[in-house]
Amino acid sequence: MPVTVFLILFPLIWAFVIFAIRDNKVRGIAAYIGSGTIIAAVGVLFVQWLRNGRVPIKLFYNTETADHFILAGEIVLMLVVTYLCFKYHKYWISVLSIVPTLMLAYFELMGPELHTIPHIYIDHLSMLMCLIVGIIGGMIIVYAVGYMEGYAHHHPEFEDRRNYFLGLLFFFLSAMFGFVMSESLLWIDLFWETTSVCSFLLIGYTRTDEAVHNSFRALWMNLAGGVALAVGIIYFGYQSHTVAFHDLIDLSTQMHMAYCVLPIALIAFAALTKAAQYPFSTWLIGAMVAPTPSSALLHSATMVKAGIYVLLRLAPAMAGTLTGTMITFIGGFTFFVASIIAIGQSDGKRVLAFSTISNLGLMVACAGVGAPETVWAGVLLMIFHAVSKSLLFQDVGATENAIGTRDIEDMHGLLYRLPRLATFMFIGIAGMFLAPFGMLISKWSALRAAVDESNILLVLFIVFGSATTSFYWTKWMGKLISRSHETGDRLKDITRRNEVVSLTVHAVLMILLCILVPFISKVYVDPLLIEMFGKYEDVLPMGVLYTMIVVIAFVFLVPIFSYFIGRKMRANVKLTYMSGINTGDNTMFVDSFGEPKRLWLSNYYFRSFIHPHQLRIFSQILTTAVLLVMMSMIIGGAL
Amino acid sequence: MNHTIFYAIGAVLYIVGAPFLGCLMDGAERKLSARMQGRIGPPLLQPWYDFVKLLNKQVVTVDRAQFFILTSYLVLMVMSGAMFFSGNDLLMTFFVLSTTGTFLYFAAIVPSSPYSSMAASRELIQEVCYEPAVLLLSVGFYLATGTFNARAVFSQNTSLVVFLPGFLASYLFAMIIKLRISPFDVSTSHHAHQELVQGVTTEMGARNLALFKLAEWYEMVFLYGVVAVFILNSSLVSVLAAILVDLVIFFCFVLIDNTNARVKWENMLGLSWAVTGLCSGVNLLILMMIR
Amino acid sequence: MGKRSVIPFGPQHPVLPEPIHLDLVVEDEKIVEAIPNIGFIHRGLEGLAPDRDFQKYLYVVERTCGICSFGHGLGYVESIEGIMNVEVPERARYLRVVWAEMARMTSHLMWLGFTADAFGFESLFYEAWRIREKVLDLMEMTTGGRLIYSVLKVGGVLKDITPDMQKKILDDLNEIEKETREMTKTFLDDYSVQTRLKGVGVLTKQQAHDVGACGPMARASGIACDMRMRGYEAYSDLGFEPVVAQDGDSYARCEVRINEIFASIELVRRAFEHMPKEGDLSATVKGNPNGEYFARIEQPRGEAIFYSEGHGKPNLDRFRLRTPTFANLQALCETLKGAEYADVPILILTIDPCISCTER
Amino acid sequence: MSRVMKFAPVILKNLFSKPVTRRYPAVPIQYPEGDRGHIEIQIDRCISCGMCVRSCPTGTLSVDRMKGTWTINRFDCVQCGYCVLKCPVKCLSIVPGYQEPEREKASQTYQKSPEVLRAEAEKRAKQAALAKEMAAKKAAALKAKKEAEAAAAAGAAAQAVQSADKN
Amino acid sequence: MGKVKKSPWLLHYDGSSCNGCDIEVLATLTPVYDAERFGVVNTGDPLQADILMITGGINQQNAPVVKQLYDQMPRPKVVVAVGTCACSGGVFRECYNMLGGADSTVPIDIYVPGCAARPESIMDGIMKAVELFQKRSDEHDQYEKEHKGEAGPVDPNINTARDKVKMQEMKGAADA
Ligand code: SF4
Ligand code: SF4
Ligand code: SF4
Ligand code: SF4
Ligand code: SF4
Ligand code: SF4
Ligand code: SF4
Ligand code: SF4
Repeated sequence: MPVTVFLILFPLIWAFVIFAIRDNKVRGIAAYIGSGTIIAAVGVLFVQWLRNGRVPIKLFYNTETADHFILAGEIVLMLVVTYLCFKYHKYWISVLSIVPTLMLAYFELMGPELHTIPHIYIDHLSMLMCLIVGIIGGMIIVYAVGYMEGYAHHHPEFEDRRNYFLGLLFFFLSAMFGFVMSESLLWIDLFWETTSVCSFLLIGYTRTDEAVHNSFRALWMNLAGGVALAVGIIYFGYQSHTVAFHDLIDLSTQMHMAYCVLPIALIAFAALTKAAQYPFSTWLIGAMVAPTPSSALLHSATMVKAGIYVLLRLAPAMAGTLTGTMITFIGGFTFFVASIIAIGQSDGKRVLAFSTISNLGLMVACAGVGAPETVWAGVLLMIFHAVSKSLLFQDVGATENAIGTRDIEDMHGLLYRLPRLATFMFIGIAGMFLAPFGMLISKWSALRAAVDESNILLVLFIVFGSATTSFYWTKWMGKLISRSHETGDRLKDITRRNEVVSLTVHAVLMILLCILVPFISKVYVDPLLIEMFGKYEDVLPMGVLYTMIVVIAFVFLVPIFSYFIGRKMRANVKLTYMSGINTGDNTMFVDSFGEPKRLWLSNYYFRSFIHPHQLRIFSQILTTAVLLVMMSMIIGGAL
Repeated sequence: MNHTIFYAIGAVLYIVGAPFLGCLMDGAERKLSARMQGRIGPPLLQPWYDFVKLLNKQVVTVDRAQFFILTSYLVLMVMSGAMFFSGNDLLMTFFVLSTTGTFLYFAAIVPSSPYSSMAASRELIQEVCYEPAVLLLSVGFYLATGTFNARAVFSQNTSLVVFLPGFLASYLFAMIIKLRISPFDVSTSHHAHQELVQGVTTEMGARNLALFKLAEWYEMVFLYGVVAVFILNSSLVSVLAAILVDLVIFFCFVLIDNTNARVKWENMLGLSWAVTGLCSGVNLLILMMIR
Repeated sequence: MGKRSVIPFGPQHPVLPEPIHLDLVVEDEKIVEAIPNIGFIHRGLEGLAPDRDFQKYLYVVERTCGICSFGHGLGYVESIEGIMNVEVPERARYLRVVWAEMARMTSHLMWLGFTADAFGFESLFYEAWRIREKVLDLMEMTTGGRLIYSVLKVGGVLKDITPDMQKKILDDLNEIEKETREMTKTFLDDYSVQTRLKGVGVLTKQQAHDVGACGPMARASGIACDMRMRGYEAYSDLGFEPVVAQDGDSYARCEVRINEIFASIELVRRAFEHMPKEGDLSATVKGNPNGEYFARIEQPRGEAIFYSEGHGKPNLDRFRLRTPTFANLQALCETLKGAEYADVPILILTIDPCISCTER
Repeated sequence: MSRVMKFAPVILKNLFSKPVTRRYPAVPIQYPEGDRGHIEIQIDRCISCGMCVRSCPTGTLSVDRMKGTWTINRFDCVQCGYCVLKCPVKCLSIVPGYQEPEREKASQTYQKSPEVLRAEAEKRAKQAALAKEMAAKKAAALKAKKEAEAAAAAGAAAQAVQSADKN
Repeated sequence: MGKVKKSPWLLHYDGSSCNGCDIEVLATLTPVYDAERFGVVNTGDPLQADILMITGGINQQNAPVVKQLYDQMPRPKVVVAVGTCACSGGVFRECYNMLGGADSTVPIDIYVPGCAARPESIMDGIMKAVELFQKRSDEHDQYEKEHKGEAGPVDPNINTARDKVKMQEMKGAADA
């Protein structure tokens, strides 16, 4: 099926095309064409797959040449990384790239004779990832064209390398498609490393000291995961003479092969770094220095999901094992702690970053438990999170371009100043936590599954974490809707058309998802579970479904209805209460010197209560310790 | 089928009757408080008089949006209560309840007035305090009965309180917070003289305040109703027992209300999480072990 | 502005019985900056002195404040008596002490109530005020007024306390003491109350000294300054000891005031013991004040200074009044630094503010 | 634990004992003797001297001597009792019972009875006559004195002239 | 046409008083007098208040505050002046800083004299105010009936660009 190859190769080639185009206008058009093509191709793939009766597509059994390209690609990557490491005097990081690459090369050339396997394998999960990567990635590129124009305008201090930036985005999409469609672990490893390097390059885009520093942190953490991945693959290859991902899981779940424990643990460990779980979460926060489209695309909607993707695949194999326990703990803990730290942030992007880490944590935990219900929850969480985070990141970026800051405090009364952007933001946030929308139903089933699995820690993490999660989201929403500090000055909405297109698509998607949850669950996620576990549980009982539909109807209809009643109401509008010293409107009061003073209201951040910095260090130490202990237990048990 | 009708009647009874019951309880609380303070106190129906008065006043508002948010708040509150009394999924009910809280937060923060906004933030903190306890309650319930459906209690032979004493404790603690009983009346107090003036209701006058009161009555009945879940079982005597227990708890709450200073939000957060973690957590552990 | 909020606090605010305004800058709920503003209640009664004759002006001075109006009257007549060298009869001096101490009790009980209210303890507030009514009844019985007494005159007092009244006062005081002890246990020992008072608004001895704090505010920080130690009126005969605490926090201030209630009860008892059974109520006063005099009185809130200056005319030329709260406002600003918003009412109250006297 | 809910004993005691509330207005107020409520006047004893008017710190009072009225604005009076103290004939007194709240501030005027007024008028007339007589007498005396002085002065002047001549 | 008189909620503002009357107002609420018997609640919030209770006279600085609070209260409302100071300025009437009694700034419906006004007297004042409150409420209902369906008036002060000059005007108005 050539579409699959097209999906990998086209973005790759297009990346170079974009890179080569010097003219901004032409490049923009080229980018539109590129993203349109990608979305269309994903659509075609999806239709083909559906036509095929949704049975897994397995392709490319004999790939002598391709394998050589893959190996060559690995080596090129290694060289690039080594060069950059030397250029910026981070010599030791290059070791993390050189060692696994050489090991893999040795394994491929000198290693055991491997069974013939399909190299591309598209099942429900891969298809889902393709859809997410294709649609969201395509839209984000559309957005990026407009955004980077504004970015270049607002930040003349940075060299304008838009061609490089857009090119990298395409390059990344190529790697991402390759990653989710590959069955061969060797291929997976290459694409894995490629995404790491893309992320690294994008973080360093502005070439400021901070950016460079952060980009190398991201690099070494991801590469460290890569090392674990490579070791896991090689170990598995030597033991079983196959490098097919599905074989690994099948051998583990059906044959109960003891040698699978170690590779699974190592690959899961690698996934932890990619999914930015504690103690590796710092790279994701640092990644926020990159221009917004890359944050939206790589650092929340898709690349970090690669970790989740791997873990979800491994889920059946992890169920009930020590690895599963470790992953669940790390995920649950990250969910809880990151949400607490998010409370202390006022920078919109940082809140989004911490919330990403936190939500990824929940997904990781879901995968770690490995029960059908939790995987169900994990998959839904992933879908919702991808769309709403992408929406939110883009929206914060657009807002920043309009009001010159992305501090949430400065978004006070945004609904009256920039109604369109604020509405999009509202939708995105509501989708993230508000009952009965999307994420919440997933939490519901995650909680139930955790109880079923008697995982008390996870129960507590979810219960407390969801309280803190709603705290920071709610206060953000509150900021948007509260009356402005200024009197009625509406700002000019300078959001570009292409940005709006992307935002609108996302918002519509978000709403559709919220409404269609039951449908998606029935039609897509349940078959996915059957494919993965061979059985499925009716996760959403009918009663809950009905209730949910009623609640959704209410949550939509009641405000609308009462809004219209309220408009007609005979009401006398009074000044707000300011201890009797208003100055005639709601924005100022008479201060102690008899002068008018502007009222200013801020949210709570609990900085002095939760000490985000200490908390972060504490969690890093704790999770490192847990990882060390559990990994050595796993390794000790396996050897 | 019979049962469905039975539960539908439960919901209807709640929707119609809760305001009156809530109003009476409110009045009783004020009267009882007054007697504890050595005075005669208002008539039992005082909250009703207040309610009627508020509806009869000139409709004032500081922000038109507040009315529609408050209406949504009220409707959602009624809905979560009705969901509960019709024996629906408990966890879902509580999630809706937390959305209800969010709407109250919106109503308080939308006018951008100093005290109302600060109170809104505190309201949100309160939510963080009680939400874990409430969610854990449904978890405990699920563990004990194997379902989230509240109606399952009627098929139990023993009252759930036997299995879930810790959950009850932390739920009661959460209830103190939710009912704005001193020492946890940090966002709004039923008594005057709050450091935040009237807290979240600062910018609510006349009809808006009436809506808020109405929602509070619904909430009160709902919350006391949840206590009954711990007591009820398949025997009819348990209904009496549940009412009795509710009365005792009502009295204790009034007593607590009158014997404590308002704590700061930090203490409230620490205390409530500690209580929830300890009581519910230990109970949860035990339940999971014996399962 | 970042994460800070700028909000007005007062002048109309339910926790404040009197109007005072603070511009507050808070972060979360921590106070970053607090700028007070007064003047909402300023009347300018000192300016009336040249328009009223010195006898009549007493009734104006009494209304400086409705809480310890007796003390203000007392300070004023002392300053006039000082100028005119009037010897006040002994019985009148004892009567003055009795009333002054009972006024102090009402003031402190009232303060306890307000403070309880500030930390949201309504029933404790009511209990304190319930007891306070009993003292007020005694005041009304002896002076004819609940808050504004008008029993003083230059040279003595206008009313006498009959033996019947005296007996009733002593009986009631026993009961009041018992009830107050029962009630104040809650202030001193209750856990929830302690979380709101202990360590809140600490004013060290040095700070108290530097900002010139006075009254219970200073005494709670370990400074044993009490004008009654000077022994004006009959205090010198009563073996007066100031009540002092060391911690300087809100709890210590509460403790000092509570103990002063009991000290006052004791002083009233002693005063009745030592009081001459018979005697004139007032000395005759002839002529007009000619000269100047400073009188210093210990009001419930601390040292009040009365300055009168006359030049032989019926009207004073000048009257000045330095009130205790005025001196303590500076201490308030000191304690507000870095406090929590929820503590603001408590901090304002623990200086026992009397804005009406501060602004006169 | 003993430090939690310390207030409960007091609260419970209150709950089970009679409320302390005075049931005003159902039960009237019990004033102690000598309570300062409002000013009463025995108007017929008043001599309209105006001492009270001059002594009142709020300027509440006014007196019309000719009409024989004494007016008080009870919404201005602060019940200080200074007027009572100053009244030379002690016709004022301060007694329990306060002025009822009203929709309007109104002053109250007390009118002396006609007999007293008449008596006063007579007295005044008598006094006037007396005064006239006295004045006449005084004038006559003055005149006589002046004349004497003038004479003396003239004599003295003559002497002075004489002595000057001597020098 | 509901019975509103059973629920009078107070807003107490302390003008330039000596404290005496404020304390008596509060004493009215405490157990010995317990005004809550008549449904009285001391709310600190003008938006929720029915009866504005002013103690003390009015000076330059608090006049705008009193006016502001009065304006914020929803109709029907009743204003009660408690104490001689609030009625007419009392002993401070001639002080240089005083504008006079509370009626110098807002219309007063009930005058409660006394220095300090006794709690019983304040309660009488509340009773009188309550009757007036009921009467006005009935009138208000009538008005509402006649104006059904019309959009409510908007406070002209809201959302107008405001600057220092405007504030000065307010102060000036208070002075005048
Ligand atoms: S003393 Fe101060 S308040 Fe008084 S007039 Fe002068 S400046 Fe104004
Ligand atoms: S100098 Fe002093 S006494 Fe004279 S007017 Fe100024 S403040 Fe008043
Ligand atoms: S207190 Fe001091 S500063 Fe204030 S008016 Fe009096 S003398 Fe002046
Ligand atoms: S008298 Fe004192 S307060 Fe007034 S200006 Fe001078 S230094 Fe400042
Ligand atoms: S501080 Fe002054 S005015 Fe206030 S109560 Fe004390 S003496 Fe009275
Ligand atoms: S009592 Fe005082 S205020 Fe009243 S009339 Fe007599 S002197 Fe004037
Ligand atoms: S002082 Fe006495 S006698 Fe003179 S006018 Fe007044 S009431 Fe009459
Ligand atoms: S009327 Fe009297 S008690 Fe009331 S505020 Fe005025 S002076 Fe004070």
